[in-house]
Amino acid sequence: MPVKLIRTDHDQEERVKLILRDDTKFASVKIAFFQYLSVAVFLFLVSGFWQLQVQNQEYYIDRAARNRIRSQPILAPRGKILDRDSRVIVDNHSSFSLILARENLKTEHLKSICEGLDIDCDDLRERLRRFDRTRAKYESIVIKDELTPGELAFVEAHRGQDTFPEMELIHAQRRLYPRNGFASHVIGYTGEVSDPELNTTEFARFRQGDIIGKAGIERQYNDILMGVDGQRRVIVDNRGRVHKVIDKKEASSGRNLNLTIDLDLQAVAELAMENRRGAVIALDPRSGEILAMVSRPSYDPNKFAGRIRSKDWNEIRDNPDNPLLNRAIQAQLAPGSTFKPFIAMAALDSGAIDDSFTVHCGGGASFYGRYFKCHAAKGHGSVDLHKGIVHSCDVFFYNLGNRTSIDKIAQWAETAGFGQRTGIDLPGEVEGIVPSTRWKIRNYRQKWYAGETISVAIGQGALTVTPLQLAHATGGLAMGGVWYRPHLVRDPSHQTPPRRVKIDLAHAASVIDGLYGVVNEGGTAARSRLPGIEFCGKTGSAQRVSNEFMKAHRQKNPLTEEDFKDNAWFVGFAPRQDPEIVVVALYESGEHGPEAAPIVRDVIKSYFDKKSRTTPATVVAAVPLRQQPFPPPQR
Amino acid sequence: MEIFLNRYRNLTVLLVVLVAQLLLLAFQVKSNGDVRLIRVWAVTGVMPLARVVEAVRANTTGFFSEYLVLLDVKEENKRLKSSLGSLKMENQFLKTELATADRARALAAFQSRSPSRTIAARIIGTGTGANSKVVFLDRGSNAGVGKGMAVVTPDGIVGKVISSYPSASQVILITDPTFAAGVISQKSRVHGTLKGQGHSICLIEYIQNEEQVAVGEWFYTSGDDRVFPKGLPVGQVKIARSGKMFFKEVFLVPSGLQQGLEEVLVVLEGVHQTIPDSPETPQTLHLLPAPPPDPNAAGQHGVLSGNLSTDADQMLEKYKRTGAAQGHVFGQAGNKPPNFNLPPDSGSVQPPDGKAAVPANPPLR
Amino acid sequence: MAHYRSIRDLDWPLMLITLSLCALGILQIYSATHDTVWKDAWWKQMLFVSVGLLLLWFVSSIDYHTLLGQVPLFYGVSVVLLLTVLLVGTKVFGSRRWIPLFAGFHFQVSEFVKLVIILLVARYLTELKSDHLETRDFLKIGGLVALPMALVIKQPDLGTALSYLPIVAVGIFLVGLSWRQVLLIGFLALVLPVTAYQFVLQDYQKARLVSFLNPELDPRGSGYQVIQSQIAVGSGGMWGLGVTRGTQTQLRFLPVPHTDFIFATFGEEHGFVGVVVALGLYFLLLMQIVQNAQAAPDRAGMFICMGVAGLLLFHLLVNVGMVVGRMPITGIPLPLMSAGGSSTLSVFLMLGLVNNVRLRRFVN
Amino acid sequence: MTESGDWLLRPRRKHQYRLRPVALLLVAVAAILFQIYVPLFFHYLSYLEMPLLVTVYFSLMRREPVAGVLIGSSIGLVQDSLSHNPIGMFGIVKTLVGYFAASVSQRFDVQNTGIRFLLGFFFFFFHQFFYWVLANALLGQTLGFDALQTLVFGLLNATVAVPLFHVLDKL
Repeated sequence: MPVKLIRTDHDQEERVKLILRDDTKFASVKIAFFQYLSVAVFLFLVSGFWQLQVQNQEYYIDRAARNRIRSQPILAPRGKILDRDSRVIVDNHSSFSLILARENLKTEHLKSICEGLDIDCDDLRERLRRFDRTRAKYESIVIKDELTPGELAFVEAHRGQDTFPEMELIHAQRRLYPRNGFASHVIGYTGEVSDPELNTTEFARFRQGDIIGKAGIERQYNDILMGVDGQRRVIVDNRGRVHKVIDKKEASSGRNLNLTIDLDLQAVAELAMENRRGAVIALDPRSGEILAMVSRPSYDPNKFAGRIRSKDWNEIRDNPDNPLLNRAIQAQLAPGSTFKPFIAMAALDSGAIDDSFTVHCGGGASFYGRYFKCHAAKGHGSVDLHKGIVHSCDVFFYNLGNRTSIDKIAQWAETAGFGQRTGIDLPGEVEGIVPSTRWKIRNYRQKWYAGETISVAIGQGALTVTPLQLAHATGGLAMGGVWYRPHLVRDPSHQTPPRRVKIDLAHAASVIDGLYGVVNEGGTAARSRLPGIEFCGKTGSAQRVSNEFMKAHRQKNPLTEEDFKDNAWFVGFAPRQDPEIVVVALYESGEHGPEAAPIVRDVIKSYFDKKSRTTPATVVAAVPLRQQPFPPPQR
Repeated sequence: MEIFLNRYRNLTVLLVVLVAQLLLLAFQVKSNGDVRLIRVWAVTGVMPLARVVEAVRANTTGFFSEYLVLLDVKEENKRLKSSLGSLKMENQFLKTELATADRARALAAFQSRSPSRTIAARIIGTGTGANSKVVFLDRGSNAGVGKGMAVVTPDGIVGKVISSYPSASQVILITDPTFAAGVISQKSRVHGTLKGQGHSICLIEYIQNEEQVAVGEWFYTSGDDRVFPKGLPVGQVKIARSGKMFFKEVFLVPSGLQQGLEEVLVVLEGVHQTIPDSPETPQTLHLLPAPPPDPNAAGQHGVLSGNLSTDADQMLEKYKRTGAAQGHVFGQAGNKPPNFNLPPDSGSVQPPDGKAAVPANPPLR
Repeated sequence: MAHYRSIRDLDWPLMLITLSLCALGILQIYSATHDTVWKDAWWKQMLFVSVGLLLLWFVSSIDYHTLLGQVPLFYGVSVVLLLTVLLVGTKVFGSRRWIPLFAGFHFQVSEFVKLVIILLVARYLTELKSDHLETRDFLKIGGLVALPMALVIKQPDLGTALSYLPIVAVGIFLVGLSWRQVLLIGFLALVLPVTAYQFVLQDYQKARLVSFLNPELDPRGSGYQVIQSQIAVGSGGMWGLGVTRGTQTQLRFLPVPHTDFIFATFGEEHGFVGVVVALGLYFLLLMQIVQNAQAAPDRAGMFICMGVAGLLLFHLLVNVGMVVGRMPITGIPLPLMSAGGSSTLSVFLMLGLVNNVRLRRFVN
Repeated sequence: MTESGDWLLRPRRKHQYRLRPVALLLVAVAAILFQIYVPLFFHYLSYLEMPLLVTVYFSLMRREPVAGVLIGSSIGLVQDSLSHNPIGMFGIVKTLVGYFAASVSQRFDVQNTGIRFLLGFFFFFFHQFFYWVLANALLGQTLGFDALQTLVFGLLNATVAVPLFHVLDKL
C-alpha cells in the first residue's frame, strides 16, 4: 500500500495502524445525536425569525418606518402687514443661498465659481478645509447668502452636468421690514421660538425651530399672520440624509393684516422724532384707531429676520437707551402740565371752583410751609381758568389742587383712563400710577399728605402716565366723555363700544377752549399754530429724576446731565369741535414743553393735508355736521 | 468549456457586449466620468462627412451663393465673416442701448467695451434621438471654439458650446431643459434667469411678482451668467403672469431660433478668461468678466444692503424729500408749517393755495 | 490506497449547495453595498469564491493523511503567524487581526488556524491508545488548543477564538467522556466565563454582552446593532422587501451590512420564506458533511468531517442567533455568505477537507 | 404542416446573403448622417430611425446573432457619441435589436415584403420601448411613454423600411 506517510520519530508502524483505524461505527449514535442537535439549533433559529418576521412583523415595520421617515416642515409665508390704505409695511422676500455639495466637489472648479460669484477664493478654500475636518462629507456648505438675480443667473447657467454640478440652490423666505426701525415697535419682529418661551403657556403649542412673532403686532396677531406650515415626508438614512420625498402637503400662507396705521402720518412722525428719544402717538378719538405710533430710539427688525447675530443682539439689549422698549405704551412718566386739563375738569366737576375762580400768580406760592414756584418767574398776574390753561400757570393749578382733594383728582383721572391699561392690542402695555389716599396706604402704608396733592396738580409727584394713556384720555375729553379702546388692527370685530361717561359739557368746553388758546392765542405753543386748522393742545415739561420708572431703570447707570433735563410733552388734537385726531408727543430730555409741540403740529398737518388730498373739498363741505356734543365756546 | 462556448456562443457574445456597455454607462452615470475619447472618434469620423453633405447642399441649392463665393477666397471669407458678425452685433447693441438709455451714455458705455470677437459657423447636424436639443457646428477647437462659449445670431442667442472637438463642436440650444442664462428686460431692467423647457418656449425665473413685465416686451442678455455678452436680444415675452409664491411666470419666445438655424456666430471675444488646465478636466471653460453695473437695475442686492424696500420706506423717503424741498425740519418749530401736498421734487415753496399765505404766527410769549 | 478519482467523485450535492449559498451571499452583498463605499465587495467576493473553488480542488487532491502527518508543522507555523499578527498586524476597529498582503488584501490568520485545529484534533483523537479519553489526554489537547486561542483572544477577537472550541468539543464528544471528566468540564464551564468576564474581556465585549441581555438599555450605543438588526429582520415580514429594497440596509441603519450582519439584510430583503430557504440550504450542507463523516474510511476522516460540521454549526448558531437577537454580538461571519476573503477561503478549505475524505472513502 | 415547416426553413437554405464589409460600413455611416443632418431641415424626420432600420436589415440578412450584436452595438454607440446622453443607451438597445433580429431571421422569410414591414414596425416599437425602460431604470429620467405616437412613427418607419430594404438588397 503506497501510503505517503510522514516521517515520524518513533513507532511508525503503530501510528500508521492508529491513523488507519477504521472503526467509525463506534460513533454512529453520537453522530446521530449531532444531527438531532443540528435540527434543534435550526429550529431555534427559525423560531427566532418566525417571532420577528411573522408574529411581530407589524411592530418592526413600524419601527423601521420611524427609523427612516422624517417629516420636514414647508414653511408657510407669513401674512403681510399693511397700513389702513393697504400699503405694505412688512413684506416677505425670498432669498437664495448657494451651497456646495462637498461630496462631488472638484477643487479645480473652485476658482471659476469664486470668480463668477465674486467670492474670495482663498477664504473659501480655508473654510472648506476647516469644514472637511469637522463635518461629514455629505453635509453641504453654504458659500453665499442672499444671491442677487445676477448671481442666480450665473449659478443656474453653470450648475448643469457639463460644468459645475456641485452647485445647489436653497430657497428661504425672509421677513422684509422697513428700514431704520420704521414703526418697529408697533410691528415687532419674528424669531425662532426659544426654549424658555416654549415653557410658557402662550408659546406652548409651538415646536422647536418655529419662527414666531416675538413682539408687537407680529406677536399679538401671530396666529393670523403665521399661516399653516406644510410638511413633506422624506426617507432618510442613518445619517439623516434625504433620499426620497414620499409626499408633500403645501403650506398655506398667513393672512394679510390691515393696520389702522396711516403710513403718511407714521412717516411724518418718524421723521419728526429722528435723533430724539421719546414717543409719538396719533389716534382717532372717534374710533380709537391708532394712526401712528413711534418710539425712539428704535432698532432694525431686519436684523432679527434671520437668525440674529449675537453681536447685534447684545448691542441692542445692552444699549442704555433701551431701544426695545416701546415708549408709547411702556414708558411711565410724569405727564407734567399736560395733565392740567384733567385737574381742571376734576376741580370743576367736584365744585371746588367755578368759572369765575381767579388766582393771582406772582411767580410762586406757599402751601403747607413749602414754597412752590411757577415756571414763569415773573408770574402771570391775575389768572382765571382760561388763562391758567393757555399759559400753563402753575400757581393757578396749585390752588386748584389744594381745593380739590386728591381722591377727586384720582377719580377723574381714572375716569379718563389713567392708572389702567387702555387695552390696546399690543403686548406689554403698562398701567401707570394715579396716586390717591388708598394707593398710598396700600403701597406705602402711609397717609396722604395734602402737600403731595400740590405736586400732582401740575402732573408731578407720584403720578405717571404712558403717552398712549394721555392720548386716549385727552381724546375722550375732547369728545365730551366718549372713550374708545385704542387699537391697531382695522377690522370691525375689533371695534368695541365706547365707554361713555356723563360729564358736564360746559366744563369740558371751557377747558377745550383753553387748549385752543394754548396754540392759537399766544399760549405756550403759539409757534406751532396751524393756520386754517383748529389745532388745540397742551404743552408739558416734567422732571424725570423723581419718578418711579426712571429710578428703577437708572439705578445701575449713574445719572447724566441728560437725565436732569425735563421731558417735553405735548398733547394736541384738531379740530376743536368733533376732534378727528389726537396726537401726543413725548420728547425725552427735551427741556421745554413747546419743544414737543412742532412734532405734533407736523403730524396733524400731514393728517389734514392728506385729507384734503384724498377728499375733494366739496365732499367735505357736503358732509352734515355731527350733532355737537357741547355748546360752542363763548368767547 | 469548448462545447459550452460553441453552444452558447451567441448568447455569450450578447451578454458580454451588453455588460460592457452597461459598465460604460455605469461609469458615466455614477462617477460623472465622461468617455470623451469615444465621442472624439465618432465626431471626427462623422462630422467631416456631414460638412461635405452640407457643402454639397449649399452648392447645389444655391441658397448661399455669397457663402460659396467667399469659400473660394477662404481667408477673405473668414475675415469678412467675423467683421460682419461684429458689425451686426455692434449694430444690435447700439440699437438697444439707444432705444433705452440716452445717447451719450450709450456711446460712452460702448466705447468702454471692446466689441465681441466672433467667428461664423454652420450647423452641420443635430444630436441623434428625437427630442434632442443639441446641434453640431463645423468649427471646433482648431478654430478657437471652446467649451462655455456663447453661440448667437444677430436675431438672438442660440445656445452655448458644451464640448469642442478639433473640427466640430457641440452646442446645447436655449430650449434644452438644462440650459440657463441671465437675462434682463428692456424696459424696467429686471434681471431674471432664462431656462429651456424642452420645447419651443422658454421660461424666465426669479422675477419678483412685484416687478413689471409686459407681454411683447423684449428681453436681452444681462451678462450675469458670464457666458453671453450683455445686450444681445433673447426674445419676446409671450405670457407674463403672477406666480404662486414669489416669482412671476414669464414665458418667452426665443428670437434666435425662429428662422431655421443654418449659420451662427460663436463669440470668441478676447476678454474671455480661461481657467487653468487641470489633469481631470482637459477642457477649459470660458467665462466672461462680470458685466458693467447697470445704474437702472433694481434689486441687485440683498435686503440688508438696502435695495429691497416696502411701501413704508418709500413713504418715508417721499416725506423726507417733501420736507427738504420746503426747507422744513421735522419736529422743529418754524414760522411756516410744511405743506405735505406739494410734490416732493418741485423744490418750490410757492403756496399752491391760500392757506400758506396767511401771515406768520405771533412769536411765542 | 486512496485512489484519487476523477472530479466526478467530488461530493456534487455538497458543491451545489455550497455554490447556491455563495450565490445568495454575493447577491446579498451586492444588494447591501451597491451604493456604499464597499460597492465592489460583490465582485471581490466572487473572486474569493473562485479562488476558494480552486483551493477546494487543490486540498481535496492531497490525501488528508498526508495533511494529518504535517500537523506539527502546521501548528508551529500557526503559532508563529499568530504571534506575528500581534506584532505587525493591521489594526482595524481596535483589534489586530490581519496581516497586510499585496493590493489591499489582508490575511486573517485566525481563520486559517481553524483548519489546523480541525486537523490537530482529528490526529490527536485518532492516535489515542484507548477508546476513551484519559484526563491526561483531555488536558493535553485542551492545552494544545488553548495556546492559539489565547493568542487570538489577545488580538482581541473573542468570536473566532471561541469558534475553536466546538471543534474540540465535537471531537471529545465523539470519543466519549467519563463522568469525572464531565464534572470537570462542568466546573470549568462555570468558572471560566466568570473569570473571563472579570479579567479577560475587553470593555466593548462586556458592553456587547450586557446589551445582548437588554438591548433597549442603550439604543444608541452598544445595543444599536441588535435593535437595528431585529428591526431589519422583522420588517422583512413573510416575503421580504425585495433585492435592494430593504430600507434598513439601503439607508445604512445596519452597520457592516455585508459582513457580520449579512443575514439580517437577507432576512429583510427576502423575508421569512427566504430565510427558511437559506437555513434549509445550510441544514442540507451540514447533513451532507455529517453523511460524509459517516461514510469516512477511518476515524481521522470522521473527525475531520465532524470537526468541520461542528464548526459550521457553531458559526451558524452564533451569527444567525445574533441577527435575531438570541445570541450576543460576537463579530464572527456567516460562512459562505458574509463578504470576506479569509473566512470564505477557510470555509472552502474545510469543504475541501470534507471532499478529501469523501474521495478516499473506498479505501480497502 | 410540412409545407409551413418547409416555408420556415426555405430561406435559410436558399439565400446565404453576403454583404461586402465596405458596403456595410458605408450604409451605416449614411444612415447616421441622415439622422443628424436631415432633421435640420425636416424636423419631423427626426423620428425616422434610419440607424435602427439599417441595423435591423443587416441583422436580418446576416442571420448571425453575433454579427447582429456587433452591428447593433457599433451603430448604437456612434449614435450615442453624437447625442448628449451618456454613451451606451442606444448601444444597448440596438445590441438587443441586432441580436433578436438575427435570431428571428432564421425563422422567417426575410425577403417577404409583408414580413419586412411587420419586423420593421415591431423592432421600432421594441427599440423605443426599451429605450424608455432604460432611460427610466438607468438614468432615473421620468419620461412619459406615448404609445400612440410610437405606433404612428412605427408605421412610418415600417413603411420606409420596405423600400429601403429593397434598395439595400441591390447593393
